[in-house]
Amino acid sequence: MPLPYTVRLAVQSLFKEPWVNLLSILTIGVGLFIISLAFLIVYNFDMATRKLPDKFSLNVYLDHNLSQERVRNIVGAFREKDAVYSVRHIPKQDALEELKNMLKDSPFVFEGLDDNPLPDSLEIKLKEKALGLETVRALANEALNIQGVNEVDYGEKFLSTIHNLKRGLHSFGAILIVILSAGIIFVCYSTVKILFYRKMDEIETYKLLGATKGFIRSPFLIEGFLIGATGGILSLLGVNAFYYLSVLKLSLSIPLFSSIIFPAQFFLWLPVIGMFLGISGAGVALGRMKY
Amino acid sequence: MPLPYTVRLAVQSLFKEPWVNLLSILTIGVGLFIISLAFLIVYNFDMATRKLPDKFSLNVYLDHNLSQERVRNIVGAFREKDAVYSVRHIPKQDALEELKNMLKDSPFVFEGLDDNPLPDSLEIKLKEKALGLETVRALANEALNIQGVNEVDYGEKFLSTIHNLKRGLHSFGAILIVILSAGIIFVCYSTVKILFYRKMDEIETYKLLGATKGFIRSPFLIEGFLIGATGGILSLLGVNAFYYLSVLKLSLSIPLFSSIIFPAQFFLWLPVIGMFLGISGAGVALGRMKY
Amino acid sequence: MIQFEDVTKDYDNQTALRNINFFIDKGEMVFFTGPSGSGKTTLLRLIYMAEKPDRGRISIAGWEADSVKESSIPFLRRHIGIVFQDFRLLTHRTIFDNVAIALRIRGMREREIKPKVYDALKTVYLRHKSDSYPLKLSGGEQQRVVIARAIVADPTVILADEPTGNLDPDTAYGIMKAFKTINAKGTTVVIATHNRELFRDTVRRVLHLDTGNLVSEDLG
Amino acid sequence: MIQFEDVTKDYDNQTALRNINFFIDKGEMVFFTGPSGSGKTTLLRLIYMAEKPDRGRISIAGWEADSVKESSIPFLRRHIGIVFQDFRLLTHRTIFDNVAIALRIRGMREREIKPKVYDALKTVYLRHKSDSYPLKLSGGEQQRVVIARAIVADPTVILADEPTGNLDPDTAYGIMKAFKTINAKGTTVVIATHNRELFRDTVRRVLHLDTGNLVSEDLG
Ligand SMILES: Nc1ncnc2c1ncn2[C@@H]1O[C@H](COP(=O)(O)OP(=O)(O)OP(=O)(O)O)[C@@H](O)[C@H]1O
Ligand SMILES: Nc1ncnc2c1ncn2[C@@H]1O[C@H](COP(=O)(O)OP(=O)(O)OP(=O)(O)O)[C@@H](O)[C@H]1O
Ligand SMILES: [Mg+2]
Ligand SMILES: [Mg+2]
Repeated sequence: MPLPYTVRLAVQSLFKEPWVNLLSILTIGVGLFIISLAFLIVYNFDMATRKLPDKFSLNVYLDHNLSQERVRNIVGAFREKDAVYSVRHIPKQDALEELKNMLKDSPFVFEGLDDNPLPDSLEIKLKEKALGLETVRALANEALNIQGVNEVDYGEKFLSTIHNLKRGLHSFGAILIVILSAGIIFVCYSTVKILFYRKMDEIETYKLLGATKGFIRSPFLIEGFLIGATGGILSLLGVNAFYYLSVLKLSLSIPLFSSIIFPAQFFLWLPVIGMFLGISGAGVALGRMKY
Repeated sequence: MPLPYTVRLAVQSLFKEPWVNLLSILTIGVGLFIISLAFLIVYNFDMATRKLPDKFSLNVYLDHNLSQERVRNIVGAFREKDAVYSVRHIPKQDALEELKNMLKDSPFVFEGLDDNPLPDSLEIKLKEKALGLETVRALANEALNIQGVNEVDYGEKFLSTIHNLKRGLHSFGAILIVILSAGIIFVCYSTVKILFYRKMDEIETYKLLGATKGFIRSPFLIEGFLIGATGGILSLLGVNAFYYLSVLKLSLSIPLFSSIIFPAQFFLWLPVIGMFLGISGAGVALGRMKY
Repeated sequence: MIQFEDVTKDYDNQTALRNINFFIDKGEMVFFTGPSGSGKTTLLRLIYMAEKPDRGRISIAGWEADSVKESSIPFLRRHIGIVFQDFRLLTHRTIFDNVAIALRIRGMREREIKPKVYDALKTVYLRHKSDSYPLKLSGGEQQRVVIARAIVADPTVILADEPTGNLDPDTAYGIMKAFKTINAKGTTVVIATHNRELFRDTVRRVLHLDTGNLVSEDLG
Repeated sequence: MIQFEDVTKDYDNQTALRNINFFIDKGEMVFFTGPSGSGKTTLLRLIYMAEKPDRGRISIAGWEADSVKESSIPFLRRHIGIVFQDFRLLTHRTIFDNVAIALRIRGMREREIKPKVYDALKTVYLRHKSDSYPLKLSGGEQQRVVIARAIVADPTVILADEPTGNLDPDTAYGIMKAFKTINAKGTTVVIATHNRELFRDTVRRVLHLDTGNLVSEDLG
């Protein structure tokens, strides 16, 4: 199989059929671009919730007037638990300061206050992997059984919302990626089919003149490869344009955008993915073609 | 121009070229579907922020020990302002009740409290159209100049974030809609071009046999029309499937989804829009074709 | 009917026809002959205005080549039945449809089309192939479909370009007889060919072309 | 070289060839003749294995039609040069490329291709048209390109289907002379035609077909 000539045939054909090919390349480019955006959203959401342990804490309020000793024991008991990352003891004086700070717009609240009415408390941070709704709920119940613990407080609603959103986004992203990948393979598939049918006559002539299957097929595979790769490069350019426009420019007026993380190393795979999908489409189309 | 025969030609051609046509129909369907989703998101965000006036309020704290008379005057002054929708006077007793309610998890805060340390306050709701960042800021400054007003409190940060998000989403949506519409026209355009080039020979024969331009062109316009309309119907089905799946099903586990508003009457226009885009594409392609 | 005055036709890098003059009257039967590449097909293409002459005047049934509007050419062509040298059959349509298209283009109703198409197919001995497709026919059968399509609409002029190149002598004789019958009814018939058998024993005019020049005329 | 034993070929609703028997030896020149639709093209298609026989045995240079593998048919065809009745030219490639493709398919290098293609084009008097495209050639010129493509790779067998249908007598004579020269060098030549002029004064075998039957054989 004289490869150079078949490559020439493939490249010539790309330029002789500009409309089918442009159509396919753009469709693939847009498809991969949307996949990338979906991935970007899911990825950023994941990254954002990965920082959650820093922000999330379980607040354990202790009984009034416990001994130093007892407090130290309770702190120790929590430190031993698997899910616990850190335990901070907040003496009631600090808690009062904090409350005063929070209500500093209305200092009059504390005007008549002589005594510190607040209890000691513990701020417990959890390890990342333990940050599921069930684990936290179980831990809270355990904590309540420890003697000297008066009350446990944690953002149950917040946690379950995040949890559900994450699940929803993950399935949404997965569905989108599967559908669009199938779509891209279909685009390559039907492009090759279109080109193939259009060249049916030419191919029949090649065959009658003694061309092998390889000679006939390789231009189509090369074309699928080129179309897919070009589409992939296009989507890479698109993603980068999107990044510079929205993340860098828009973040000036909308600070939210500045916290978007852009995993460039993943997106560099786009041309390879496009190429792979392109060859797959062509391969499937050729495989199902009788000639 | 014998219309029935050209219609027959167009329909036959649709089925004789299944791959180009399927490709175009799916691309258009997906394009319109994504436009619809973008529209849905922007629309819902707008609807959500339209309810904002109900939730957003300007809190005006008055000086201690003002006379009933003076308070009534101040309330009247606010009521006269253009931007103001309603003014509610909150006596300091009510405010204390509210605070106690808010801090009911830590009732000990109020243990030593004899006197009510809180001032009277006014809760001012604004008209929808006045809910811009600048208007609110101006109003707050005006309010501070009124004698007897001690402090004004409003969610500046919240308001500006919403404002920016709204602006960002609107431009994002508009860009997406413009790009994808152009894309759909391009798809129809290149589909017709593909079909046209493939039939070049047949068309030349028609011409040599004495066919008029109308006879030759109308099947292509009809095909563009059918492709666009079918794509539109497809996207309508897609939007409905999306609605039933995500809004109705997902909302069971993720309550956030249940508040999505689905403006069915807009989406019914999808087939018409598709049709229009399809004919445009075909028309542009035919106009630029020499034969 | 058909008049050429000093007609010259150039292609990119060669002259296909040079200073051609002739007049064909209504109802005549005329043969053009000449070696391969001498310009016969080009001459016919000028008649049905698929090409414009570079110099000279062409007048077809009152339509002038240099003043005719693009949009009225279809109506000129509806007076002409053409047998193309390269057939120009629609490969994805049945033999019936291939012949019927000539009538459909003219806006004729399906009810009237059927008997006319079957008549034309009978003339070329292919009535039994009407539901077949062009690529399932032999070369000579295809050529006869083209002839049927050219005569089906009762045109004023028939232009036949090498109409018997793929036909054996017997079938060719049958086709020529059909052309003569049609000609006898008043239709002008112009045939380009190098098969001398076709006009050996016919009352007709023969015009000889050689590399773009009209070299001789032969009446008999 | 080419052997048919009791070969029958049916299409959907008709028998194209019935109980055909013949043997063509290496180096022979054989003509098949018969009316339009008698099965000449079908017979040639059986030889280059574009069709399979429904019954009977076909053996071509040692390859058996009923046992040949799909993947080795290309290599059989590389021994055969074919002049197709319907030309089968690649319309988007130049005349040069149309002839060269026969060599490129065989994996020949470009350097060796050029002189061979020009030689073949010279044989059919078309050296000057090598940069043109098929649709810019006259019918007879196109047919000669097909002939050039069939002979360019020095095949063992040449199958020519109506090779002079679009050629004037003089050009046809030139082509026949070329076939005879090639035949004299040992190449087997099989020609299907109804142009009796072609074999009138040649030493050859003529086999007559009629509606699928081999009706007579004529040596001279
Ligand atoms: N579209 C074209 N562009 C360039 N040259 C052309 C074109 N059509 C024909 N020619 C050239 O003009 C000359 C005359 O061609 P034409 O087809 O009229 O010949 P012809 O008499 O019909 O020949 P044949 O008997 O082989 O069909 C030929 O040399 C041909 O190559
Ligand atoms: N693919 C096919 N399907 C069905 N019928 C066919 C097919 N090919 C040929 N035939 C029929 O078989 C018969 C023989 O055809 P063939 O092409 O062999 O004739 P031929 O001798 O080459 O005729 P011609 O001189 O007109 O070329 C014809 O009646 C034709 O209609
Ligand atoms: Mg010609
Ligand atoms: Mg044949």
